[in-house]
Amino acid sequence: MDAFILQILNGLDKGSAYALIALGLTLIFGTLGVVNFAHGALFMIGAFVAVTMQKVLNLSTELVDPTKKDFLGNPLMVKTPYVENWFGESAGQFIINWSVPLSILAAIPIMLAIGFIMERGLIRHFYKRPHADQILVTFGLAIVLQEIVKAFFGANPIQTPAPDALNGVVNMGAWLNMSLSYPLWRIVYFCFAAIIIFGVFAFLQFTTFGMVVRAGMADRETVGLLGINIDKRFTIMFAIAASVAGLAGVMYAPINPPNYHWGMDFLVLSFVVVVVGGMGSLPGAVLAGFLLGILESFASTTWATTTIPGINQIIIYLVAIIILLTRPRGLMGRKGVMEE
Amino acid sequence: MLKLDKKDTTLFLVVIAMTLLAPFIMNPFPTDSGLAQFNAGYPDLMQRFAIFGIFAIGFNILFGLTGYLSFGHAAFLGVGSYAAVWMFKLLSFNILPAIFLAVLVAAIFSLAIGFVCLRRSGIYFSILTLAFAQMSFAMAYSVLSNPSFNLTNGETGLQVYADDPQILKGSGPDATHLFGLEMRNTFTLDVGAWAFQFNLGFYICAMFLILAFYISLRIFRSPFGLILRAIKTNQTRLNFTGTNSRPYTLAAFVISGMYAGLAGGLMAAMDPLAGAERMQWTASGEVVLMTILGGAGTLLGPILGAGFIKYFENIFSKINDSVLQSWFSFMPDGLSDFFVSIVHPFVGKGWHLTLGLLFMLVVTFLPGGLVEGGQKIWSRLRNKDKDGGAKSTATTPAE
Amino acid sequence: MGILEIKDVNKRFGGLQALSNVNLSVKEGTIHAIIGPNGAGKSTLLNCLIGKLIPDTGTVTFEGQSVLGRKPHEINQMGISRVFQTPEIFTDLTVFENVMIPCLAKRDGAFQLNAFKPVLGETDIIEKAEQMLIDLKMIDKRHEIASSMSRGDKRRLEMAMCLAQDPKLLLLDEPTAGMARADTNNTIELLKEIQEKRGLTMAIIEHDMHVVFSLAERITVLAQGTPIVEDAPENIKGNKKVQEAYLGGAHE
Amino acid sequence: MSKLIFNRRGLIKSTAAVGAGLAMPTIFSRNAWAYTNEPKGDTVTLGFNVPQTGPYADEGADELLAQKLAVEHLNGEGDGGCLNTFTSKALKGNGILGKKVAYVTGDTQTKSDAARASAKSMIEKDGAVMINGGSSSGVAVAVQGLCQEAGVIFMAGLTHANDTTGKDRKANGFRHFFNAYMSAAALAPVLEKEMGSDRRAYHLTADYNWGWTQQESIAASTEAMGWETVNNVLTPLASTDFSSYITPVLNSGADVLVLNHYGGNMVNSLSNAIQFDLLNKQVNGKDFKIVVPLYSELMAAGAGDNIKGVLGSMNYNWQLDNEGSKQFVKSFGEKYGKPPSNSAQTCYAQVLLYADACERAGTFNPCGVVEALEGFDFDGLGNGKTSYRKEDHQCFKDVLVVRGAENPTTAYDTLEIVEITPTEQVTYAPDHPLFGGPEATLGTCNSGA
Repeated sequence: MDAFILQILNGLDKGSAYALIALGLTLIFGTLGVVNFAHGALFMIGAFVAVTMQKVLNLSTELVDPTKKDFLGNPLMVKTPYVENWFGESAGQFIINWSVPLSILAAIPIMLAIGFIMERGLIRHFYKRPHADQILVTFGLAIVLQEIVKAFFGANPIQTPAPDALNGVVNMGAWLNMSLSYPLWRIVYFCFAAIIIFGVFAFLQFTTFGMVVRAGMADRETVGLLGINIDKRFTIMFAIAASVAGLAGVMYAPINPPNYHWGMDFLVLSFVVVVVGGMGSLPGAVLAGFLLGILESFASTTWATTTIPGINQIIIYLVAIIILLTRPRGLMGRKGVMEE
Repeated sequence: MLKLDKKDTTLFLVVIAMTLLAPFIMNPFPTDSGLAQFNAGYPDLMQRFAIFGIFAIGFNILFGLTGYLSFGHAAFLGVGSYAAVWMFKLLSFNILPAIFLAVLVAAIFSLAIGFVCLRRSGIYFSILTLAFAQMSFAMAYSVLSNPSFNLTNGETGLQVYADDPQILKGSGPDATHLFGLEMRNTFTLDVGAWAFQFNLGFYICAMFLILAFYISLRIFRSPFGLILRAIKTNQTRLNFTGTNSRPYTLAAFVISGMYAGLAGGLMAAMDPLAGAERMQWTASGEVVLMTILGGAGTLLGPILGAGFIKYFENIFSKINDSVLQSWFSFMPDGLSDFFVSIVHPFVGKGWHLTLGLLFMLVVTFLPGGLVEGGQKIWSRLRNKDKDGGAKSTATTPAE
Repeated sequence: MGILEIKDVNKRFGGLQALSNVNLSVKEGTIHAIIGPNGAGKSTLLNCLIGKLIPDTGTVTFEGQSVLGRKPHEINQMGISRVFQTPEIFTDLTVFENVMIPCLAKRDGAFQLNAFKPVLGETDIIEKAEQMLIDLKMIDKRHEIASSMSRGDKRRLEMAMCLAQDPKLLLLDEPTAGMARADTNNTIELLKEIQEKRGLTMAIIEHDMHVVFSLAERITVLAQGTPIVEDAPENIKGNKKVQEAYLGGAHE
Repeated sequence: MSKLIFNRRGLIKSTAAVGAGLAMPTIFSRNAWAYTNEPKGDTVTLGFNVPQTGPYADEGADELLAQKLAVEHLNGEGDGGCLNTFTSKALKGNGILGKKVAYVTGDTQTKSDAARASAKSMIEKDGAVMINGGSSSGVAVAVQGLCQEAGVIFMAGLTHANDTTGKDRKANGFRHFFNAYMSAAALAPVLEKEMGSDRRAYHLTADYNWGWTQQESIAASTEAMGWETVNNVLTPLASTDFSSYITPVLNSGADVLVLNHYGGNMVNSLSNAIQFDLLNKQVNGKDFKIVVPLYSELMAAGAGDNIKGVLGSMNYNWQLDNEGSKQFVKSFGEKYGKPPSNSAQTCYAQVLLYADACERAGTFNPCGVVEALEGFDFDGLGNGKTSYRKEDHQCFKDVLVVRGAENPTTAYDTLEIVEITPTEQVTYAPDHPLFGGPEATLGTCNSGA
């Protein structure tokens, strides 16, 4: 029973990441009709905002300490981060320790700006082009983005720990008399994802802006006829989608150390999630994200892998095939979207 | 004789000439010059040009004509390779049975997968093919290489071992061959400062490429090809015109799957090792990119796209700093360092970056791919002589 | 006995009775119009005819054979061609290629793997397609890409594609919807001409009275899913029931 | 006139441009070649085939740095490096056999196909006489097979699977790196000392060839000393999040977790295990422990603080205290500002060994080189006393057991050496069942002639 609940938690946690990426991908597709292969790269850039923040906060003054030696036997350069010099050692260390949550503040404007530049500078020229062209150009962009990150940070994963206060495990089942120790940061991640998802839905549901965008998703031409400048709103929507992916990346960095290849790792998976959910359906994307996350978790249990060897290798794709064959447009897809 | 009209005959002859003369065309720079780095006229790369050309031509029959974007074609190439290597292991190193089985197995595989996937269209079709291919990859990489049932030899790749049965080998050669003529036979011709390599394996691939191109040309010009193009344009109308589009798309899918199998079989014939990663989604994505980059739906585009990407992969990735320094060594020190540092990020380990940038540039400025770029240049050249040359390209969309 | 027989067709969508007891017979060689105000069930009826919907009860037969549950290409192969509200043509192909495809479908059936014969060698198909374009006065446009043509020409092309199949019945779904008056008149002329030349059976679903009265020989008026009158055009004009039905709905 | 000869091999590199000076191009036929890519000019070309893109790009970059350094030292530039400490004194710092050493580089992309393509291009186009480097066993086996066919020497770089010198061993291939069996043999005594002989181990294993062989080796040697293997779960290579594999460990009754993962898989699985606080748990009255049989510096850097206290094994570590190691660390460190990684040392040593073998054999002919390397004993390249076994071309030397340091002072001493396991303890018979048994054979050396 404990194991069962733990796997559900694992699934929700994986699902949160899938759902957040798929949400942004669906927003972009639904509003702009653009297939964005660079979306995984945005997630990766988000994570590297956290890495950069950590590096910036660790910028240091160097002092020679003659009592210690480095690996060549020369006197060691001892580094003291500037923040420790400025704010005192304990406050400085506290700030460095909290670099990941802090980088959320940085990530929002950065990702909005990246999204804005991407849409204005590149994506908008591809609205009327075939999906194949969109795929090629965004795939090219994804490669360029990841190679730039690689040039600066290398190919090796970079550890980006969560604040000490949010590390460690909590026993969620204490009051149920069960032992459900679960990493605190993963719980934080799940809550964070839930907040973002609800935020996006609320934004689309309850604001005029959101209503126009939803109308635009349903029928772009009509909204255009009403004299509403839908293009401008779509630019903003793209920027928002980019920052959703970016924030998902920032918060994911402490779970697995980010590397430059993350974008491609998540790209295929997130497309599967979006399509299983149904192209253009936001609730579908979220639902499929969590569903696939949970199924993936259960497929990796010993019980599953001994019943069907290798099931953990193929579960996502197997589920995708079954769902698409039984439900032609995914779980919650609408007719006529992306079928030409 | 070839049942081609005049224009197509010219095109076909040009392709034949380009293919057969590739050892010269790919080797424009003297061997000892600094620019020899850019020569591509060595057997392995020329074979790859031809093989991936075949792969992309086949993919184009599906994607370029019907518009069905498969993200799983590498799986057919992979099973083709495995089938071929198994023939080497069981029979002998003769490539003919291997290539035959590769095409056959790929056909069966693509018939099964196509039958299921073609129940959906658009991106749903793409994701279904992707899912099948990724499953095949995962199975080949690990599950099907377990010691008790080793079909693929997993990570290492399937290869021929000394203790394999090879029942027809007899005293035949220990390398892939065609009735005794080994694929690795290379004849080098020195002309002045140039060294041109003529490799038997390449010419085998070239013959298949020419054949593949010819078949694709015929398909493009056939009633079948016309209906495939109609499927891309308007499937509703086609169905209300009394045509059942499903068997047409399935036929196109299987044909392109067989092309992929042929490419896979040839890869194994040139180098008898089949690695699982040639089935991965990135490999499927690569052929999509080749086709779009060259010009989807055009006859020459896929070959150009394949050559372009393989060239970058094999030539640009080998340019390292010491090569750069030798290029710029004629400059004063500071200046040469400056140029080296400018070029450095784009070559060697940065070849991906260059490729990504080129994808973006080509698709932004040449929506029809490299072929359109070529047409633009051609028509501009002709317009210098006389006006109105551009019009003719517009009326021949399948060129 | 008509070429197309609709008997006792009923169709419900949830609580809505879209069609109730529809009986209709299209006589061979006539132009039969089905009219009615919005929501009268015209589209539902059409969808039943082309196999897109299956009625809850009743039969639809063409030349004595049921069309229900058949796929579009099967229905077409029975001899029914269809003209759409917005012209459905192969926009990326040339006009000539557009007309060749129905000729091929007519000759080769639903599927034929004709992958190695050059199109240009199919002389019978080429001649037929050329003849069709000459008939419809489009031969000078044969090399144009279909998407670049005017709306009227697209309609004319679609008509050519349908006629190229020598259909026994031509279904027209609001063929003049959204057209300017001049284009509408051209279309009417075109249809009249075809009818005179070929004696083709046509069923037109339309709400533009001008079109209906200039073309149809028989008119069936649908209201709330039921045919209320079937008669010759001159009798329909003065019919009280029809006026009520139209006044009750949106007046055209 | 040209003559068409279907000889066994004709992959040839041009020499001098004889006809270039003439007004009319002269066409002439090639001389017969004694072996593939016989260097005819005043340079000899080595091929460095390392991952430059993909997840192991940094490791490849490190290998490349080491190889460049080796070339410098061979050509008599720089401080001479391990030429000063190498027990064989055949190398003079004037290149190899008097020819200046040049090199070409290629990108394996950590894919066997791409690796073979780039190795082929070095052999066919650039005339490389040996291929060195790489960062995965799949690539190593694939390229080794290619080099055997083409008739050039292959030195394997980072490859840890038993198969490379086991069932897939080839006469033209040599491996300086250690293997899974050696890891297990070196680790087992240390594990027993640190954790006792009554432990229950839970294995997470990367679901491909290398993972399986490593798991097999570790399970065999730990079970031999009394441990019980509770479970072995195969994880897909593409996994990024290992939480669903970690949680069942908690309830399995196991008190040791063995991570048979490498690279990104290892970084993630270890990080996830630490997140679930495994190391602070008590099971069966014992402290829970984690073992990572194969360590590398880059993985340690990627895993950050999570490696503290985690045991594993390595082929080489820069902190190793012998003359060769000190000299190498000094040369490498002064040039590049960081200590070398164990894969860098491997590639460096292999280049020097190859060059030395050529000098001793007096030829670049692969068969001569093979003969010179087989059964060669030496010291002074960083690993201490080392020997290349004749039967399977595996290198035998001390294996290091290391542990993540609790209080590292710099970014480079995050791993500390716990034990230097002597060669004898990790030696096995060449026909050991884990290495293909008695059927495994090197075949005969191929010079391509």
